[in-house]
Amino acid sequence: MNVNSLIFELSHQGRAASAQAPKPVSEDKLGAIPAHLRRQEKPALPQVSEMQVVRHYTNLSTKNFAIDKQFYPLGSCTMKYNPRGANRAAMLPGFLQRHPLAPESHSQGFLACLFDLQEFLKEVTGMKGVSLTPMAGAQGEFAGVAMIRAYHEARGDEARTEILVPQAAHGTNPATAVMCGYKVREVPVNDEGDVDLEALKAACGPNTAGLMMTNPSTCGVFEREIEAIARAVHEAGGLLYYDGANLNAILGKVRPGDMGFDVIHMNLHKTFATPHGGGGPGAGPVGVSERLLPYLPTPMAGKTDDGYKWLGEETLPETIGRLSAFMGNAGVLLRAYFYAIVLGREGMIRVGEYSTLAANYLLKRLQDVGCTAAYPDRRASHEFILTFAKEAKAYGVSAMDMAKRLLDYNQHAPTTYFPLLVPECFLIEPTETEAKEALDEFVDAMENIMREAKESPELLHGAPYTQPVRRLDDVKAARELDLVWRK
Amino acid sequence: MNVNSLIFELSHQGRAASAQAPKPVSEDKLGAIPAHLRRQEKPALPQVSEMQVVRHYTNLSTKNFAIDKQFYPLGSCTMKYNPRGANRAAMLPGFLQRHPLAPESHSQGFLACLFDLQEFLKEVTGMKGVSLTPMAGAQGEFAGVAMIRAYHEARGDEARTEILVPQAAHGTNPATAVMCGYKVREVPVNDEGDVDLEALKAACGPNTAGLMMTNPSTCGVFEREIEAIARAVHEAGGLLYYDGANLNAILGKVRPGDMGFDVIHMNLHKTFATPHGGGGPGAGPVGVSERLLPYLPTPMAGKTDDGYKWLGEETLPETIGRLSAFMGNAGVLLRAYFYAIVLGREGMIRVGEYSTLAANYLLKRLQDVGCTAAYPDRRASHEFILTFAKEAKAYGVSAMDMAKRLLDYNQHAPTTYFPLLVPECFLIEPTETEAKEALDEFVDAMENIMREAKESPELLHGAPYTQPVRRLDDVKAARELDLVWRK
Amino acid sequence: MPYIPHTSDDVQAMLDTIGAASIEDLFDEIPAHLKAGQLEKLPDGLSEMEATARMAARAKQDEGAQCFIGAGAYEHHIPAAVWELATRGEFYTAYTPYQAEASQGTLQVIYEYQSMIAHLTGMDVSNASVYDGASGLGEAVLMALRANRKSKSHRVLMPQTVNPLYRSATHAVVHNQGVEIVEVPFCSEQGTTLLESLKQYEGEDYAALVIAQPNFFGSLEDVDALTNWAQANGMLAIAVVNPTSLALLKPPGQWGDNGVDIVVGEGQPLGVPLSSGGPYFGFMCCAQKHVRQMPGRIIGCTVDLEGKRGFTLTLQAREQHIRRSKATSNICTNQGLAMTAATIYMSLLGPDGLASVAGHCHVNTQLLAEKLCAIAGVKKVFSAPTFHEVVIELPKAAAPVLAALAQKNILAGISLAQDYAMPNAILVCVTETKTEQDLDAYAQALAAVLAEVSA
Amino acid sequence: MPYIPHTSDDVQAMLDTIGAASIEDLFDEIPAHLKAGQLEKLPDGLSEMEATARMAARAKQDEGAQCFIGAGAYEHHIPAAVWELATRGEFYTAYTPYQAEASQGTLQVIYEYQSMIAHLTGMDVSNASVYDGASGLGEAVLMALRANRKSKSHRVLMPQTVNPLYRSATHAVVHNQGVEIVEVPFCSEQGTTLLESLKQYEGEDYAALVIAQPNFFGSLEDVDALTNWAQANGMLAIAVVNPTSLALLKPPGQWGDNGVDIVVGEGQPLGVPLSSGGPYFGFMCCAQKHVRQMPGRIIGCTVDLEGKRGFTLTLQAREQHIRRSKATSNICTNQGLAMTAATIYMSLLGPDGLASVAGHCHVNTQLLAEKLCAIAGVKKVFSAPTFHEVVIELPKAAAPVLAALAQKNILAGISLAQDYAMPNAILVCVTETKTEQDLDAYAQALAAVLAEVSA
Ligand SMILES: Cc1ncc(COP(=O)(O)O)c(C=O)c1O
Ligand SMILES: Cc1ncc(COP(=O)(O)O)c(C=O)c1O
Repeated sequence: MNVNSLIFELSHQGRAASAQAPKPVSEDKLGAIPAHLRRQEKPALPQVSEMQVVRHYTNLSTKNFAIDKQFYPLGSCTMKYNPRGANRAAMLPGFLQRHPLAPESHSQGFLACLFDLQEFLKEVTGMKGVSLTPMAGAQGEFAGVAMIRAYHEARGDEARTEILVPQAAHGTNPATAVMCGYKVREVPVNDEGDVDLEALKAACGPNTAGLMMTNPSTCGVFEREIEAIARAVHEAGGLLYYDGANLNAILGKVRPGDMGFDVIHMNLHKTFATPHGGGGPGAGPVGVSERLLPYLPTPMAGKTDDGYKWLGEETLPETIGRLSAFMGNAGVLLRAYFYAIVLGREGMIRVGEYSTLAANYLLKRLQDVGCTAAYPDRRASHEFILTFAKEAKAYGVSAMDMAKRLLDYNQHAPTTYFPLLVPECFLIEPTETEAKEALDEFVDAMENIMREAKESPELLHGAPYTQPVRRLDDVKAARELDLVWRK
Repeated sequence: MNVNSLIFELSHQGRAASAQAPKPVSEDKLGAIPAHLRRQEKPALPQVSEMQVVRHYTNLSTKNFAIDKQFYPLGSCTMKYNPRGANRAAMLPGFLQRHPLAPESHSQGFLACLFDLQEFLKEVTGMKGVSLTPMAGAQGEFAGVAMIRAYHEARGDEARTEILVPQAAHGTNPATAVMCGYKVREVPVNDEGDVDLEALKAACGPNTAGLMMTNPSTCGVFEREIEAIARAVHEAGGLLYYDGANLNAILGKVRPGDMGFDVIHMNLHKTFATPHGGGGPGAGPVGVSERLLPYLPTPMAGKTDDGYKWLGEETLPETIGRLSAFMGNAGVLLRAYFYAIVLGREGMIRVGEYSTLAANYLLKRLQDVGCTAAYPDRRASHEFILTFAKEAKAYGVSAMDMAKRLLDYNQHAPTTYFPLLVPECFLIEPTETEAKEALDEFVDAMENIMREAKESPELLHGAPYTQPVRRLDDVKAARELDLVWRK
Repeated sequence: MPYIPHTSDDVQAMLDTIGAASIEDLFDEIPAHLKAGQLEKLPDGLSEMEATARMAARAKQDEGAQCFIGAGAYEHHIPAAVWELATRGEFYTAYTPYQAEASQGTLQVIYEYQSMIAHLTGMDVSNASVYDGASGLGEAVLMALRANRKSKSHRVLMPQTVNPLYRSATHAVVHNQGVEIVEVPFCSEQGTTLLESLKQYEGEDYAALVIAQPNFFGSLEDVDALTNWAQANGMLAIAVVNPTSLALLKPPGQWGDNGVDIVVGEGQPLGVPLSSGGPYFGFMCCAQKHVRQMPGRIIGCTVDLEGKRGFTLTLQAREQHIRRSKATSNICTNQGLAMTAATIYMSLLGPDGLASVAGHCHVNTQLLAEKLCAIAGVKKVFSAPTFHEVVIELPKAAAPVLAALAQKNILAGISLAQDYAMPNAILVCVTETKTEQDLDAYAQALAAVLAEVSA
Repeated sequence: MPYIPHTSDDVQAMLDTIGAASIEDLFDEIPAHLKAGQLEKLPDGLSEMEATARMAARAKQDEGAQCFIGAGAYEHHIPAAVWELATRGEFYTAYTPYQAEASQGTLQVIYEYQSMIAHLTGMDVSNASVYDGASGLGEAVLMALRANRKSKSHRVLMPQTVNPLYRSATHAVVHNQGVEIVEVPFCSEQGTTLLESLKQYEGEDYAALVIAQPNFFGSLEDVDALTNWAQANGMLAIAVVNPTSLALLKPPGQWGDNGVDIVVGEGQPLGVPLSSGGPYFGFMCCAQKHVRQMPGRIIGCTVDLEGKRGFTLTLQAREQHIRRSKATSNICTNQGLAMTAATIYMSLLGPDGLASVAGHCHVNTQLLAEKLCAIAGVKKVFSAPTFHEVVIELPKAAAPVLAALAQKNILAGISLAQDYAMPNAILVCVTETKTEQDLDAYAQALAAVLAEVSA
């Protein structure tokens, strides 16, 4: 079996993993289905043996980098260790087999976990209520901004048509605002990575529905003027949205609720150590201050004297509603719950501390080997930005070249070209679960690459050399679209 | 983290995967243990974080070939697909958590599986009784020969001090005979791969306790004179032992019981598709004819009107006893049971058929590309032997060189230099679970290697080139023993 | 310190390098009065053993019932290989494949997934998944508004035979953009959406018609007619389908004369456990001409520097990280792992395996319906043929009957009292996991309960 | 055809290549009258779904009891990472690492395992595992006979405080070679083996003395004295130890003045589930001077062609595949995967973690003993300190009491009636998995049962 084959290329007419299917059903038993509604040709799914499937996907998996194999310092992604214990707990038959619409009598164990998780997240964020249903950060953002909208609408405050977003914001922020029917107005960020307060004040007004921001920001620094920002937005009648993608940095140290945020989402697949799964699933619970409580998305878990209950539209008539068919990514929530109870109070506080320690250490060491910090006068939060603008100019190597070369050193590349306002940048987030040696090895690799950039830039242009493929032609991919295998 | 480190080299004083241990116990609570019985220095186990462990062993695993990744045609080892369903079933909490000494009231589910498996194995081998306790093929052999000994002893037949073993036998056969207190006498094998019948007859006599053999033999061919052999041994008063390592070849086609064998072992980790786990665990159940029933090793599973029971020494006073503390490799037996019930009657018959088809096809194709069969006039059983004596002489490349070179083609090497009587040999067993394409790819690799052997033998001497290490220095390993890492 | 590797020596060395006296110093940019207190309400940490024991005890509480509920989530046999492979660290702990060269595993899986789903639905292209079927329908509605150049409308037609949970999620997703969902009534005899009931909308501007097959009642709609009607009236046709059923039913790519424009559905039946509702994944396909309006990630096949085949994210100019406020959606993280599992599932089942799963579901449902209707006063509500769900009317109010059956560990279906004002009706589902004994046990229990429960 | 990939086209093509008309033809060397019939007694095959359902139902039957049985198999917390890693296909489905270059993963794991076990036991070297602790003791006895050049004896001293199951397996393994196991009585007050009781054997030729720590009763032997006595009397000392206990107890490599010669034990407590008795693994270590007498596989560190570190099977001239009838043992397949799990377990626990597991086991056992002894008529039988097992005497015959407790889903220990003629005594074990509530529940249940059961 060629390790580079597509599963379709292994397919042979009539082959099957036959232990997996029940015996065929004879045509006459399907007579109730009218002929014109029946399928005429078999779908071109692969026809392969069970071992071929196992071998194919095992071999494919080996073509991935993963936290289980490599340091993976993707900024803003919080690639920390995903405890295997959380996986085992969430995969217990009692959880896996539970139908989402099972009656409450058969849901007490599950509801208890959700309820406890809601309480845990409230305390750790300082918010007054939490709903767990959003299925990812972006859906959490949607829920949050939808609640802001519902709030203004409930007050008949119809003039508020604009959401402010700092320049450095993650793309989901403006995209979300638009999905909620808002216009987006960008607010500049100053040279120190902070929001330009004067510009913000100027932007605030009767149209302002709210401001979406992270803190620490995607510039990797803590927004020191957060209180002034909150004041400006609140005074203008807007609400403050906290994008919790960077919550890891401040977990246990400052709480979004205490900073004045009205609504937040958390990326449990970042801060609460649930796995990214090659692109999901995640979970993006939302937390709100008092005034947004009525709008939380349903269903939520409630507790009464005779057990746990679902809270739906009956209890929350002003809810923004249901964001998916059921209750969000339950399996992810269970993993996050496991993580929460293992860490507990002290563990939560340690997350912020040690992720910040790691980032500041790594930044210092990288500066020592010649890398340029975007904000050299600032503390790093749990992440920080390097800029290779100098190297790009001097040697003609881009941040992308350096990123690709890192792969050859068995190091996953940091986030590149984000935030957009810093040229040729790396956003680097080591997390609290990497040992000092792992950070040091990354520094060694970067030191080598900095030398290579100078001495043999063409080496970097050609990188990577050690991966299953060399650098890929993205332009061809987009121009000559090939999205589906066909015979 | 260096992917080539030992786990010890990642260790740092004071580091720990602390979610895994309960809180430390204070010294005063350990006061009941006298000081002179206490350990003074901590054992030098690694002190590493949980992620370091996960990453280390994940990365290590990638340095293995495995059926889940490659064609693995190790002769006599039956490297077939190991159904993942068997793993899941055997790992069900109810099975994993059951203590081996749990009372029968809490063992009915487990005992039912064992009982059914015993019955299944009886039918498929044609034997009258089966005990599941032996933990591997070699322990099955031990049990079998110990039963032969018990039988002779029970009859007062004390002169029988010798076990006959064909020259081509697996090393465990003579080693087992010795462990059971017997002398070993080798019987020659003729040019066609059959036991030399005349030599056997000459060897049989009043000292003969029994003959151990496989059929098909380790020469990869069916022993055609099996009935004559059985007659010769039986007439001399000896018993016939069947080494079931090659049972896969004849599953459903001929039964050892019908061929006249008195006692057999089965390698469930071969024929019944349980995984080899990098060297075990296995399971080597023994089956016996009527006259050896009293000697079967305990415990066995029995069935009565009020449920399943353990059968121990009380029921089987003449048993050869207990070969391990408990009931053998229960988890392996459960996997084999799963395999048995999925295959059922027709599936069992297909195993012999399709493994034989694959072997004969592969042999033919390899002959067509210039490989030399050791027994060209014979049908292959589920395996067959190639000899590279010609190539060794002509080009100075050994079977070992060719084996190492195969690794570079992402093909696991066949068994080499076994059986010892065929020079420069490969023993090749493709099994019934490999697709025709996999066999064809192996042929392609061998065709290339045959050409390389001729054109650039030095290439083969240096192989492999693509593995985590180049060819290893075995002599140094044995001369400068380094078996334990020390700081 | 669970999961944190730093020894006190490490910490000291790191602080020395930074030039900070303590970890606390690293937070000196945070206004002191903002700093969090001791989080008193949080519990002490547990060991893995303790946390596992607690969760195992809770999982056990919910265990043991026979489930005949469907309504958007379906119990199917999941081959063991599916999750043993999907939870391999390399799939489980990788991020979104932004570094293509170091993510060929995930990328090829997605490309294979896109291909399988496109073949199953009979459509040209697929994305790499959306959150779930319901939110996927919301995305499909927004996409239809963008894609339907002929229509200026912000209105979409939605039959009431579409799963109420889907309708409600769709509303939540789309209404902030001023999109209006107009509900189309169904035929109370057949349980399907009739062409007649659509007549009233002809001549008006609607961007799309949603068509569910099978619909929420399990009934089969006349999809060809509905699709043709929509397209003839300037609307796009959005199909909502059950993927298992597609092994037997006509794929939406072939509905009507031209096939539908967009297909969405819940991917859960393809190897994803019920798991209390998630993680599942929504699949989404469309005709080639609409591909640039598709939300979410899409993987394309390309070549590397040396001409070797490889896979990469493509058409990223639709996505939020490039296009920001002009993106087709805000979706970023999707449901990658569940989609990976589905890809493995579809490979293991193949076309014939999936067809026999679908066949058994259908046959078992018919069989249960027969057995139930043999009980006095119990009958089928609708006349249209169904796939693997059916609406059954009881001679008494459904709620107490369902509760009584739940007491016997039979989750017998869901009540249609609230969503359809049919207090005596239940929606029942049977898949290939049930044996005839299971069906008999259900029927017997229902008969017993009906005899007991007072109406 | 489950697990068989061949289509009818494949079969035809393969037969054509071979030049055979049918598969049956390939069996033409087998005498026709020997051919098997239709195996009528075998059942029809099941699908994975059906087989899984059957086994799940059976597993469920045996579930749910609280287990206080030890006696050679111990319930411990097993970190989830252990088996998620060990069952990765690359470990799970590899063969014995005969092709070293393609097996560095397994080989390095074994080298690390050997190192860890050697450190834990304080010995020079370790092999790569034997079947289990009990059969390992048999192998150790045979090894001692080979290794003890000073002794010509075929006799070995075996205290009765050694687990009776181990004694019985040892007998089965060694007696065919004419080895005699001489049993040494124990002190009925302390529950240990006293030097005095050994005096009688002085001056006679025995090859070895077996020393179990803790012994079967959970009691701690005076291992220094016993080791010195054995070696002073020309015997090798064979230690049988519990690996968990070694985090707290003196390692056998330090017993007496010179340490023992051979150590064996059951590796199950190191991350291997109870699993009805297997697969477990036996560990086996020895002093350097005896290494060539060791049975089983041994891995050595070496270098490759380029000087790079690598691992390989070594000292193979001891093994059956090379040495055949002159091998140190017939062992071939061992317990590789369980040993792999143990290696991961030891890495996760580390020296401190293992010590706290051992500490909790000890403390919990003391605590339970106290609680039980607070019940009228219940008392400890032996006075010696124990590790994590203890012998408790009941005021009534043990068997019916145990049965009554089992009815309440408490597996309260095992009876010593048969092996030690102590009908009222039970051997009880508590590990770190039990909470104080669990212990209280046991004590209450026992009190209740004693009040009920007639003596
Ligand atoms: C700052 C920020 N906000 C929002 C998101 C979106 O979260 P998700 O991918 O879970 O939708 C991300 C994720 O990358 C992020 O980094
Ligand atoms: C012919 C033969 N006999 C016996 C054995 C020994 O079996 P095991 O390794 O399970 O002890 C083998 C295993 O390789 C074998 O091939």
